[in-house]
Amino acid sequence: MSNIDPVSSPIPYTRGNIEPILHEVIHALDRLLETDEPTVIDLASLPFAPGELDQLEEYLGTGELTAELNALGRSRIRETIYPGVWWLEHRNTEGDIVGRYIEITRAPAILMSQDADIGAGRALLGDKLENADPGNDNGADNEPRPN
Amino acid sequence: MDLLEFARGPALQVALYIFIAGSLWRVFGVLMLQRKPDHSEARKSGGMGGALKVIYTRAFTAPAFKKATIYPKVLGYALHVGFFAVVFLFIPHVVFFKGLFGVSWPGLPNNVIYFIGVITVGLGIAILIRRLTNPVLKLISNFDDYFSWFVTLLPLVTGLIIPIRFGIRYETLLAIHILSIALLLIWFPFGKLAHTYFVFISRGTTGATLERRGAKT
Amino acid sequence: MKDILTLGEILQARGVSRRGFLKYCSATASLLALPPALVPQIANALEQARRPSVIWLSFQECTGCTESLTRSSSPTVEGLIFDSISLDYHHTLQAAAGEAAEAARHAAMEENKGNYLVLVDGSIPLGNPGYSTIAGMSNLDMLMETVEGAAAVVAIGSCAAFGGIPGANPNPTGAVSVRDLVKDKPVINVPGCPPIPMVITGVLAQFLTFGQLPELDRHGRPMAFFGQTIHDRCYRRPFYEQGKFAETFDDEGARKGWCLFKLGCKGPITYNACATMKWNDGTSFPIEAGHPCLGCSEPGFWDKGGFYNAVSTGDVGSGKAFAGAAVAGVAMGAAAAAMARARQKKTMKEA
Amino acid sequence: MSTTEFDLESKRLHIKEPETRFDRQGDLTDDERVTKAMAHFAKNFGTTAAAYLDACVHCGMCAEACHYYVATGDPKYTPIWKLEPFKQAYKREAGPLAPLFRMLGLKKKVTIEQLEEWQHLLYDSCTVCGRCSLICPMGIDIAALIGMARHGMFKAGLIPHELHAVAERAHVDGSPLGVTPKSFEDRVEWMGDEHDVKMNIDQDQADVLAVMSSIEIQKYPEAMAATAKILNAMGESWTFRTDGFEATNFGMMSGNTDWQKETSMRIIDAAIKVGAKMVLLPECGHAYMALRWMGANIYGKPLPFKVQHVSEYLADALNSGKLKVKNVDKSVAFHDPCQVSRRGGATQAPRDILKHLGVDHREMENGGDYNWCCGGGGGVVTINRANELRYKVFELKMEQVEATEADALLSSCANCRQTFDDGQEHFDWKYTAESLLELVAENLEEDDA
Repeated sequence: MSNIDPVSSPIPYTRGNIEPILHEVIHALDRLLETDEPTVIDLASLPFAPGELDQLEEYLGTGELTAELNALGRSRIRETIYPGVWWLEHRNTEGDIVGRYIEITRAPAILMSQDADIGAGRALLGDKLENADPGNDNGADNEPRPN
Repeated sequence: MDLLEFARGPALQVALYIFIAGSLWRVFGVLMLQRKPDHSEARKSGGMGGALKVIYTRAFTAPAFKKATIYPKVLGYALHVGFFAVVFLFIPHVVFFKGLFGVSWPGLPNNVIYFIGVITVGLGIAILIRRLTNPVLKLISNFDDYFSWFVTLLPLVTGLIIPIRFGIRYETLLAIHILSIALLLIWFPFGKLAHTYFVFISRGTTGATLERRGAKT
Repeated sequence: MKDILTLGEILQARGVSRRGFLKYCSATASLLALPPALVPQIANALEQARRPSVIWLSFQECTGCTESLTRSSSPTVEGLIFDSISLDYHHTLQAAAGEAAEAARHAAMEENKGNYLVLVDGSIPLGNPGYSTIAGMSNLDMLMETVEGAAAVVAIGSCAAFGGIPGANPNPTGAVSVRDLVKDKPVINVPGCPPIPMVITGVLAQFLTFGQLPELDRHGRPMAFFGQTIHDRCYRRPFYEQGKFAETFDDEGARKGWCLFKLGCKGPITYNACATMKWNDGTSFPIEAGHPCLGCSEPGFWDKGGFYNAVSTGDVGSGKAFAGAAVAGVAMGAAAAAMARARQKKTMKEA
Repeated sequence: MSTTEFDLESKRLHIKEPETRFDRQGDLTDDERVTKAMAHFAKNFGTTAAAYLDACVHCGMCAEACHYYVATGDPKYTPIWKLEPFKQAYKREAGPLAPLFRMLGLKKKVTIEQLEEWQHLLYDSCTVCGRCSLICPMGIDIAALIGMARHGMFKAGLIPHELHAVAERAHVDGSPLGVTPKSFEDRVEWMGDEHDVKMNIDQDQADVLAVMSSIEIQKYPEAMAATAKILNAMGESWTFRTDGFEATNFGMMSGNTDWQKETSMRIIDAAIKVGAKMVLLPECGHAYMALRWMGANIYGKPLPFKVQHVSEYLADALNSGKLKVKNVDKSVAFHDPCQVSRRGGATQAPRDILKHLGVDHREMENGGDYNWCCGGGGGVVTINRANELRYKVFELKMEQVEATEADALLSSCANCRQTFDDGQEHFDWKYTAESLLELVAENLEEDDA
């Protein structure tokens, strides 16, 4: 994380690298409304001054919906105060950030349940029903998660 | 050794040596020719003062000639000012001169320099057009005039391309820029760009002569 | 390739969900600087990818490159990739030693003939074979023997890629780069002193994902990571344009995080991904820490004048040479004038 | 050098007359002429000429100062272009890079065709007025260089006939217009009688040696009377000398340095002989340049006497109150002789005199140091084939004078006056250039004398 400030004083930085991104977000929102085309901005490919990324995150804020995904490490998927603008942060099992994105979409694709997982879940549920002891009501509580 | 290494190393070095040797050759080759003392009784003393005076005053046009020469004068001055601003006030250049002379001075923001640079190239083109179309200039111009124009404008153009890039790598453009400067340095003492030195000797000589006569300088 | 599982099968066997896989794929896309829209294609490709065999050779090097790679927190995306490759020989990392290790190398070469990757760190001395040997074998012999059946060679670090510090003037061991020796196999250079770990794994990911070599620049570096200069991607770039520079390491400008150009930053002529990928899991990179870029991923970076000399300074030579040029100039001027005077007399006599 | 060109403007279709005509003197071969020209060009290449020639940036501004260019718009009259062969010789013979140029064959010797063509540019179309020397941003004294270039042309025998003829006459007879010591003496006496002025001639000792221009002696003899009248009024011990009366120097104007020296030495020797403290130069422009500024250098050391143009002498006399003049009630324009004012530095003197005369002096626009030349200087007025061109540039002068709407036109140069006379006749012009000296002499306050 870039909260380690190389110089002691706070960075009196302008919106230098942030402003262009926000403009890009506005254009992406227009595109989403007009053609339904989603946009993903990979924040790893952009240069940021110390603290700028935090400023950007703060600027976008937290909106109505926040989801947490637990697959190969935790991920936070959060709608910002601007509906349709999502902040995604993927971490690995060690808790290190492996990807940070702004998605401009109705709902990020990663939220959708995947066919393969649905299939696997369906199979698991089927197995369970078949082998279940009809008298035991607590079975659902012990159900293992797919991973 | 890649192109940039070559440009900023041997090419620039050799160019600087040629520049220094050539400049002194040219100037001393003139200064050490025969000189005759002036025995006439001076109306005014202070030939040296007259020399310095004219070195300064001839930078301006006498009112009698203003109208006829305003266009080339403005063009010429603007080119010189623009050129010097770009050469001496672009911060990477300031750093270069600091490396060379050990002294540093403040520069201008890059965008200001780019702006001046573009204007200066425009002036250079206007000057060339004038040289190609004005009957007097067309007649009296020779290879030196055109080549000196070329080698003067070239570093400006190669320098201005660097931020635009045109898909070419920075270090290649920088190398080309430095090589164009090397060309300028090499040509400098041998062509009319040497007026940089002779303007002082020439104005000074005339100033001293006319001053001792008490004539209009 | 025998019974080697595909990456998809490996992940499935570990119980990784599809969501998890997609997350991994988008991290891979990000790593390869590919547009996020390509994630489905990457997912497809990766599912089909098979574990390649990798032989890692270390020659005249400091182990910094290996350190860099292994110090990236694990298991990460890179870790996943390493899980999916078969590192069959790496004499620093492997448990086996001596003959057993060499046997492993030979076995891997046999089994994967024509398909394995050779990763090299360190330069190869040509001066005297005894300068650097492994198991009694000179670096040159080992390299040439190993690359024989390789699909491609990846030169990791500036030493392997360009000769690096061993190859710096006066180059006492006659160190050369992999590219200087290997002419008939594709060689990918991943320079840096050391390279960014994610760049190393990114190159492998690229090979793994698409099974082909990445687009390279004229120094053999993958364009995806070495396509842009540090300067162009530097967050301090706006200060350069505004003419705001740190003049010393402790002045106002340095404190305010202004451009380090005047302090010798080689960012403008250095192609690498430090400014965006950064180091230590995206924590920072030298310029962010207040130090100019040394240009370590460029050929001959050690010999390019001082680290603290600005890019725009030239190597203008010695004062003596200048004085010599000046003396020569004056002498030529005097000679020319003397000739002119003599000629004036002569032509007057003739006329 | 003259290509066949049809003159489509004229009523009758005919081949255009070649613009350049040239004369030759002597029977040298072309090669000998080139060799002479090169050598005598080269002789001038000291530091001064070299710095001038190396400073030129070909900006072309000198054209705008030259009356020939301004009047015709023909680029070949650009002053620096008139020096092209001279410059070429410099680059080949004496410039710092000359050995290089010769080795690489980059600068050739000038050709006979070039020299012939440039005769028109160095003589017919340059009055050495020095206006270009003031416009040059590099401070090049172009006029001085023209003077040097003429040295080579003369030795090559490539100067206009008439100029050569008068120069030769000055060399042989001592006067370009054929004034002999005897005829000078006669005319002096005649003027003395005519104007009832005491004339001093061939005195053994005198403080002031007065010299005259042949043009005055032959055409404006009143100048002699006026000079005597003034000197008498001042109570000077003065004399004319039959062994040193001629002030003009056609050796200088034509480019023959030997003759220039000979002419100057006559005056210098005479002045030394009579123990003169001052040589009083007449109303003649180039005489001032020849003796006042070049005389000592011809002599090789400082002159043992002062040299003054008569206007300077008058200004001093009036300013110090030794001489008094009556008020003259008219408006006048004053034409500055280039060699006295612009080139000589005595611009203020005539203005002081005019102030004492109380006239309404109407300064011409760009008058004084930036004055348009009359077009007759530098020997041009002697060259017949240059007449048409000279009238063209004279139109500039007429405009400049007319704009003042003055009653009268004055000058202090006999050569200017004769050029004005010629122009006046040609254009049937209303102005006659009158002598400033004579105006003063006519209006002396006698009681103070």
